[in-house]
Amino acid sequence: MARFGGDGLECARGERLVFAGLGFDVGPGDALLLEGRNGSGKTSLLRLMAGLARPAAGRIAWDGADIGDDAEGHRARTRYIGHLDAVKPQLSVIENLSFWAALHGGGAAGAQAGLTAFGLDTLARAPARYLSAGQRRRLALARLAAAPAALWLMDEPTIALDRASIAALIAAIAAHRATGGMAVIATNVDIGLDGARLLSLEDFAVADGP
Amino acid sequence: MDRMAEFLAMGNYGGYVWPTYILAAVILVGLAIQSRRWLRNEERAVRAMEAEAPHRRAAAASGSARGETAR
Amino acid sequence: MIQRLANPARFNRLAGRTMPWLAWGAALCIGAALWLALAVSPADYQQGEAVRIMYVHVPAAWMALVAYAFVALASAGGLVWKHPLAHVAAQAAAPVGAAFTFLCLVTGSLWGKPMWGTWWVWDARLTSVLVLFFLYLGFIALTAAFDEPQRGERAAAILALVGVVNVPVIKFSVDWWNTLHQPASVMKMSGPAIHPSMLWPLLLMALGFTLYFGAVVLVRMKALLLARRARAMAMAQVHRAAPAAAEPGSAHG
Amino acid sequence: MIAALGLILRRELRLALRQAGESATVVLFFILAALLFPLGVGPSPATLARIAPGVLWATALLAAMLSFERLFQPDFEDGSLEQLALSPAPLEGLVLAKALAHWLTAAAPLIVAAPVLGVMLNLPAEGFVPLIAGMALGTPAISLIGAVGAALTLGARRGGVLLALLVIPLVIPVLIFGAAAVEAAIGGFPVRAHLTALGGISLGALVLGPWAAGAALRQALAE
Repeated sequence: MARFGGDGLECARGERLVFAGLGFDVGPGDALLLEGRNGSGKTSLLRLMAGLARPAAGRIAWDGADIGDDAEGHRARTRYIGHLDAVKPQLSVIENLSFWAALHGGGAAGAQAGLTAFGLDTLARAPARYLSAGQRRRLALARLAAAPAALWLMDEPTIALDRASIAALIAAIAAHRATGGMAVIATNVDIGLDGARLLSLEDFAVADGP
Repeated sequence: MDRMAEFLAMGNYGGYVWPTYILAAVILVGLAIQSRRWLRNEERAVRAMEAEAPHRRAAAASGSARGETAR
Repeated sequence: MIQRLANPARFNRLAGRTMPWLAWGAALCIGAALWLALAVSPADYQQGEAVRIMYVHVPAAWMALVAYAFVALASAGGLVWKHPLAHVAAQAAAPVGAAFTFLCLVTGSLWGKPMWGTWWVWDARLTSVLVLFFLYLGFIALTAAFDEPQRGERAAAILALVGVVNVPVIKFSVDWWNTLHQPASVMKMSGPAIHPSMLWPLLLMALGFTLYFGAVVLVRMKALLLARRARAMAMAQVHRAAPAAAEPGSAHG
Repeated sequence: MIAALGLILRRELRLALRQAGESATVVLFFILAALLFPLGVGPSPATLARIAPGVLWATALLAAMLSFERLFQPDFEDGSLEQLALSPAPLEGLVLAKALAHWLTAAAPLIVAAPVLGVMLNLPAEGFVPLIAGMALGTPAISLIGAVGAALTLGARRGGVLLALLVIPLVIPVLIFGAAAVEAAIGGFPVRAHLTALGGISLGALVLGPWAAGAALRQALAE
């Protein structure tokens, strides 16, 4: 399995450098926790890792090759869970999930696996309009299990989740890591992942930005 | 004296020729003045902020130089 | 040379040196052109003294197009080659271009009234300049429509590229539309062949306007760069104040 | 990649069907706007026939503009857009799928409604075929340029009015050739030149639109 790493990363928000000289390295089965105060750039770093934005300087590489060179390949091996759940109220739970599963090449079985992984089986037919925030969050997380990928990028995944759902998430991450998958999670809440490494963005903050 | 009056009359098209040149002057001079005043305001603003954070000015200057060239 | 300008400090020095030349050059050229246009050049046998409007109208129309090409080129420089000063140049030039376009439209109307009795003539060229004016307004409005200036600049740059590709199509379709509905009476706006005594004021005014454009754009670029610096310092202070509030080293910010 | 575009298109159409109101409002606006002209200009058949081509095209254009804001804004706000950006389909393909979905849900209904309005505006018989042919050839350009406008104003304050300011100057050629085609047919002149011009503009938009809108989406997502 490959290594996912970055070095000399700089991220600018408007004119201000949010962080500089940031490096990270994730191997198969690893979990990396990003933590730091608000505005330290956790979300920005995750979006750089997903390839949604390009770093102001520095490089992110998968197996040594810059992710920008093979954008489509990087998209295929990455699942990104942002702050927003990407759930369409007009569609039912299963319609939402099977769209994303099919889009990433997973079949109907994938969608079903996603539902069971996050306890949404009973809600399959329900229109997403009636879901609570926690249920919507679980539907977003179900995309991870519905269409497997090597790299999971998650931004504050535990927001609005109840205790049982957090346990389901931890189990899913453990299973993912067991198969050699990687996970990078931005969070300020200690979610008790054993053997997870910590990256504090404050070490790379640019204190006296221009 | 009548040469001036005749010049101003512009073959009785004065009502159209003079507004043209007056408008051109107003727009060009006005824009130039607005631009200079804007520049002077920004200069004053930056100077005020630098005065407010003097001890960081050195770092800021180096930081901004590094930030600028690095991009 | 372009890359060397990348550093704002160097740009400021260079701009500072060239600006006086541009400003005085513009003043001299426009002054001479005015004297030629109003006092020396003859009246037109058909239009009489009204032809003197041309000495402002035509150079303004020319500048409207040149400025838009400048904005599009600068936008391409910013988007394609990521030159840090390119978007600043485009932002500085757009309002100046819009001002020249407005001047061209109003003087066109001032010329239309004595010649054809109406304040607005749906002449092909004048209509195209009107559409160009809306392209300018779109650029300026899009820049100002975002909270974050960088975001507005890049979005407006894309619009400028889309716009510059469409300008010939618009020009062609408006010309075509004009010939389609050509009322017989409308005389072509350009008037008779340009007599040398009329050509000189025209060229001098155009040169004066171009030098003026250069000077004002440099001033506005310096102002934009300083505004960006002031904004960055203000934001830095906001974020620098934050850690002082939370006790140092605490993980949960 | 093509499969991904097909999936996205099918989802867009399913969403549009679930909110059928959207296409209905576009057609309703088209009818209402066209209705204003006889009330304003007067019912005399001669004047109506004279202005019908221009009125039909101008109001159809404004009606199509209503639904541009809905192209990307909902997906941008609920997070679907960044997920779509991370799907196998490139952003340019996403723009094509969205523009095609807009064409099917907004432009196609307009083409169906146009002849009915033509009758109401006393459009001469020879004008109907070039009207429909012209709209069929010209509306793709409107959808694509609208997609560019929608992508550029994503996340902007007061997007709606700004979108109109950006798009209208760019679709003027479509209006000119579209209306001219109908008028030429009424006057007994050949319309091939006008229709090929419309087709050419749409092909141009097919190339320019996805590139420009894709770049604009990339910027919006890089926040």
